[in-house]
Amino acid sequence: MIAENQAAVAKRLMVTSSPHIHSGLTTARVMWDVNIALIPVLAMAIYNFRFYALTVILATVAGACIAEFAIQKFFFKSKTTLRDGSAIVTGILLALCLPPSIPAWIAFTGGFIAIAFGKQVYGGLGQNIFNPAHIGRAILLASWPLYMTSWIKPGVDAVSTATPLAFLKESLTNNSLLTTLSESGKTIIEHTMQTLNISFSDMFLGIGLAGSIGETSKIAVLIGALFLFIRGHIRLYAPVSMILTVFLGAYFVGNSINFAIFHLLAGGLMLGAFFMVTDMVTSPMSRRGNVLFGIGCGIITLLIRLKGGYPEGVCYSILIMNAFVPLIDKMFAPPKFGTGGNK
Amino acid sequence: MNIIIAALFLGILGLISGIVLSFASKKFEVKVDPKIEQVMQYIPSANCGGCGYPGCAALAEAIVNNGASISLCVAISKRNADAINKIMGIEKEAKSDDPLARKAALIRCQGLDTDEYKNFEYAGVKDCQAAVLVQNGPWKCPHRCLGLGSCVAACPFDALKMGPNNLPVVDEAKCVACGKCVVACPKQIIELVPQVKTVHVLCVSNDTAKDTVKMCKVGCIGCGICKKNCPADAIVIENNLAKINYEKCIDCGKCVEVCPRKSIIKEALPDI
Amino acid sequence: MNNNSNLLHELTKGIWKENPIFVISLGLCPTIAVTSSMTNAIGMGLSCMFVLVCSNLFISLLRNIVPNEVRIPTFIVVIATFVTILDKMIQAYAPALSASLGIFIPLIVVNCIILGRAEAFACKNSPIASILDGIGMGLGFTLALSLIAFFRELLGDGALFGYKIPFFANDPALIMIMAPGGFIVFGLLIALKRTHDLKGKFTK
Amino acid sequence: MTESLIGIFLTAIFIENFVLNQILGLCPFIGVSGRTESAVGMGISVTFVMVMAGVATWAVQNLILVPYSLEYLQTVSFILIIAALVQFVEMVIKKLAPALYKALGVFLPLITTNCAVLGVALINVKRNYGLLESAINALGGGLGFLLALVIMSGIRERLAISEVPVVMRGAPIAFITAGLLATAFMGLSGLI
Amino acid sequence: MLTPKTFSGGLHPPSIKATADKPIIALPLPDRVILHVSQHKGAPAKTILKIADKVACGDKIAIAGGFVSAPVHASIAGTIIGAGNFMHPMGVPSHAVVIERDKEANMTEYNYEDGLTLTPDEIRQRIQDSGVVGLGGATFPTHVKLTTNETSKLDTVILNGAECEPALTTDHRMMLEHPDEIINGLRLVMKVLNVKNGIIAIENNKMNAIELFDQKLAGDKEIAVQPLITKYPQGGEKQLIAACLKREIPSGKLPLDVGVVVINVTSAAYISYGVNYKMPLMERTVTLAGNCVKNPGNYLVRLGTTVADFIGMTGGLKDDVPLKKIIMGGPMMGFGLFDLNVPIIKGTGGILCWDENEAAMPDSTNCLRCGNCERACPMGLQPQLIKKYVDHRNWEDAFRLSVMDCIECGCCAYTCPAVLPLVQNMKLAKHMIHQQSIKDRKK
Repeated sequence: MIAENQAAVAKRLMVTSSPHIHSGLTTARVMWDVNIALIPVLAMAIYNFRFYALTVILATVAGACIAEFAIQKFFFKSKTTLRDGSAIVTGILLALCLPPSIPAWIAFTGGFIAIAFGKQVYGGLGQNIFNPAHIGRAILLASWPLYMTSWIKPGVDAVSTATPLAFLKESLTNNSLLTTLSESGKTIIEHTMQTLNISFSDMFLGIGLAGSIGETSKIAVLIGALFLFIRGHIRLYAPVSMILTVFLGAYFVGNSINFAIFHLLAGGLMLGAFFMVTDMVTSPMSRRGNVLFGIGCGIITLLIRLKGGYPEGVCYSILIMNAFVPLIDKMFAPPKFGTGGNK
Repeated sequence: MNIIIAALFLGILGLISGIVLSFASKKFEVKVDPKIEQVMQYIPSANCGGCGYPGCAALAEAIVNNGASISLCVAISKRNADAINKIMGIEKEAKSDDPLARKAALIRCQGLDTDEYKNFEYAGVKDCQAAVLVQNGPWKCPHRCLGLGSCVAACPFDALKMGPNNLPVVDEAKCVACGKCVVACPKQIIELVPQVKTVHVLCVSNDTAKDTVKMCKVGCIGCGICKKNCPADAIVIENNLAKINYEKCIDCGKCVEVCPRKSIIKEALPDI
Repeated sequence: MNNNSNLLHELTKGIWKENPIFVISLGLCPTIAVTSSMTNAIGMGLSCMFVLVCSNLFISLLRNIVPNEVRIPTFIVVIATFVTILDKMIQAYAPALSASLGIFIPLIVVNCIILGRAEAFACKNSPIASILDGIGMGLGFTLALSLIAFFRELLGDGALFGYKIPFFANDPALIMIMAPGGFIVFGLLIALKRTHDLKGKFTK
Repeated sequence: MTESLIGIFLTAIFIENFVLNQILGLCPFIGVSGRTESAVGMGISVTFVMVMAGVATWAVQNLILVPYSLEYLQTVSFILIIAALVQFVEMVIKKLAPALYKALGVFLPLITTNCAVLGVALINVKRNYGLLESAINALGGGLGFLLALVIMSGIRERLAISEVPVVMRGAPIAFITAGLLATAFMGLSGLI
Repeated sequence: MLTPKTFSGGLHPPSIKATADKPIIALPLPDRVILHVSQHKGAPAKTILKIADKVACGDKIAIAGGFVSAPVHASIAGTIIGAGNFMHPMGVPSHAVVIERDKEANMTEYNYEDGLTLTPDEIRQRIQDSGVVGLGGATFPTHVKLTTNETSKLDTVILNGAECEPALTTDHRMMLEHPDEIINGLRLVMKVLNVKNGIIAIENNKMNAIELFDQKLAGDKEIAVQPLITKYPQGGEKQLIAACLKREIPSGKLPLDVGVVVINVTSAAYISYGVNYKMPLMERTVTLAGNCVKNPGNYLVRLGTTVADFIGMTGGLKDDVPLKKIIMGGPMMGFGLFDLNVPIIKGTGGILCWDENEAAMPDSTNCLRCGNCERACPMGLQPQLIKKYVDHRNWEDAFRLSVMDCIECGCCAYTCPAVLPLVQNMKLAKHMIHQQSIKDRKK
């Protein structure tokens, strides 16, 4: 009996430390799921901005992938992790927060910088402090502010225009306009939306409105986020607290529900909240930490939008809060078993 | 006129500061370790923070109390660094006259990297101790070097490298015999031996001859042939294992020739 | 040992082997703050060299007179004096440079390189050696600053010494002449220096 | 008046952050940001000394140097005042509050050569700030320094246990991170 | 039926309990057994017989080597043919006795005597003599749990029928087939400890067992059946107490400190045999599962039977499915074997023979900081952070993060998308810290 079994085991057995089974959830699967979740946004982007969007997306993804491959291959001489799809996620996310009219070479540089300085200098996936896509965007914005702040209307021909938030910012600083408006009894939001000829439903669906490639259509973002949520890759503490903070903050500051809804639907809030704030690597671990993180992002976003030098603050607010994540994590360590705390 | 005012001002400023400070230093005097003050004399006091400590005084304190190294300081001259080391009693390792005192690490295993002597293929944390925790490591011989490089990682002097057959190799020129690798090895394979000696038994297995033969091609079986042939009577057999008494060993290499298992080797003389 | 080669060593060590910035990381603030253009960088470097040489010489001369307890305040006063002289000189002869370097000229007082060299070298060595050390360190500092400024001005302004360079001047990356660019270029250059030291071993 | 003071205060903390925007005090910023505890101690000490130095240098500048037209002694006298001040504070704390000294005192000597302290004095003079404005600017500057230092220490504690490439470990990654942090803080420019 | 309860943390590994409805089959006696003296937590037992001695079934061959130790009994009648170092399932050769079966020998007979009439001390002595240890896998000698001066603090005895390990079904079958012995064992333990409150905790993926016990214990005032929401690692002592009673055992403390004693259901059954019949622990139920075996199921097998013999007696391995991995224990906490000539010991709950597909694990990547491990950890630890400290050989900080509290349940590694060897890192840290503390004590 023994001999018979020994024959069956002639080939050496595999011995590993426990556990011997795995959930099957891998990094690559998480990243490709994020890529899948981005498809609706990409589709809307290409529908809205046609060739412009396609060029920018291809350029950033190419930049990101080339950076990932080249740095790992020539500098670290390690196995390349292109296949896990994380560079593509970064590339696409960066493209989604760039203006469609941006030259391809700048988009390419952005993708390259995002991966090189946002991720690979720290040792690759999972080690970075800041969201790589937003690092790419922030550096591009500081480097080429002109290209980064010129917007076009959706469609085949590039008619330049202003984004709702940029228009609002301009109106807010225009004192004579403000007096005219208050005399005529029109709110500033009504003025903005009338001038730009958009409605809230346009803003929600992303039709006929200028903005960066991925931020126009909120519904597409929500569909993608829903997919990620169902797959269990994102938790809603941070995004919901960020959105709520912006909404409530705008409501109290503007003292009008339209003002709040406008801020909810304008700009990259949804995209940032569901795809950047939820980035596992650069967000806190604990539930309370995530709520704090989201609130911080919301407050800074609103501050920059209302008082700052830029019309949109989602990108910077997330980067600034990213810097606080190690401290937040330190503050909210999970309660140890036996200390009576609850998770 | 202006110059006089300037000089006067600076003088008065210096005087006031000096008086206040000397008064304060009396009034608020706190005893500190005299050693720290001694060290402070030689430390640059540039307070640049380059050492990672918050200022020169903190470094001095760390040197005296926590055994930090003055080499952390980027601004200090060599002479002052030596002076501080002298205060701390860490002088350059005195060259002992006894050649046996100069030691280096020796890896006492020369197991071959063949599947024949393996129980299984190890996959997991790259650490020897971690491998031991999984079914006592992948090798049939319980004494064999695991080849995962815990000693290499432990060496602060970069004197160990992984060589052929997945065995670490010691660079005797760099080895200072600090003993970190000896502690790091879960199989107790590494020993510090005199650098001048070149004949070593490269096996630590005290299993019986029968077991050892099954598990290794070059393991010592404690047959005693080396002991019989040693002209200096420097070899003893303990627990099925030959051991060289380095004080008696004359490096003749006779045992190397007679060993039937090739467990004893004679290495090339290091350039010292 | 040959005396001449020893002195030569004092002069050259600061340029590469003991470069005050890349090797011993002293005097970081001006390294990043004033390297947005080559002109500023060289101006700053030479200013530092001037103060270094003068203070090294003085401190070396005073080294046997000053009691040990008050040596640091003495050094600071000596350095501050030369910085003030320098400040006035630049204001008089190069007002543009003075304007662009701003408070970083008076801040040379607290530049760790100067106090560090005074303490580590000048107060123990002969005046000649101290002067050579000051020149060497100053040169090393200037070189390091110019190297950083070279990349920053070229990429961030598309120019060198204010002269536009074709191709680079089309769409320069403004961030390079702002604070973040300085940090990043400096970080990369230290990494580069270390790569050289590690002989291309990037990962352990 | 109050509004402008608040403006000076917030600007000094966030927008013209001494480390990230003005690039002052980098040596301690890189040197003491290894652990959060040290960073907090250093930051508080710097803030404390900066406020005192801000007030003292204002007094010297406006009560002595300007009336006797001795402005050229600015650098020398400021650095002497700061050095003496730091030493005095150190001795006082050492005697009166040993616990505080243990927590903060060790950082005090490092502050003498912190260019942020001299920097704040020089900036105050350059901008013709009054006494209150000088103090507020110094307080804001100190808190901004504290903020940058604490953020950096949190990040570096995490980086210390990450797999950062060998050539990047230590100073290089610290500088690049500082650069990225400065980029992030650029978003606050124009605020207020 | 009571409302199901559970604990916080943990996860739901796939339920692969294919053998749950296979009745326990008693296997024939093996020709040879290898009995290790170290089959339990604590000091190894001391052999009292020598080579060539004849032994009857149930004879003591080794006595307890200390207070926290248990005796070892001959599981077959025969002759001792070997003593010395034999490969232990843990991979390290250790002392064992080999018995060759005497085919002529008669079965030992055991007489019934009602254990509940004995005094608590007598019951405890009989448990000690029977060599019963925690059969759920922890193998802590049972009598030690029952020896306490602080009985006043004790208020509850929990029978652990959670059996949360995927793939193992021995406890389940024991509960279905021997409910009376289990209840009797519980009553004996309650009598020893003078406790009036007993709980039989069963996960609700074993509804038939819950219903059976509900029916058997209908109207019983002292013993309750507590259903638990199926979750891993509910069978862990600390998690079980947290689930049943909402009491958390502080770090470094024992169940006793919160007034509870936990006993495995199979152990309870053998306590009943040991006390009522004076029958020592010589056999146990083992689940055989996996794609490579011909007849997966639950088997009653003599201790000391080698894994090879055991598989052979059940019908052997499939010829066409190559074996890739053999696991002794469950898939979450068991350990891989490389040698089939190691014996089944007291703690062996299952033997899993897996093929290539079952054994396959994805490749490791970098940590994503997703936090799955923290959320899954039933002990509230931060596995990802501990792992980073272990990578940097920083044992002090690993200790500061309470790595010593790790119960090695494997939840973190199971759910990690980067497939990091988290549990192995924890084990390494625990080992190194343990060694360090031993060294410090020696100083």
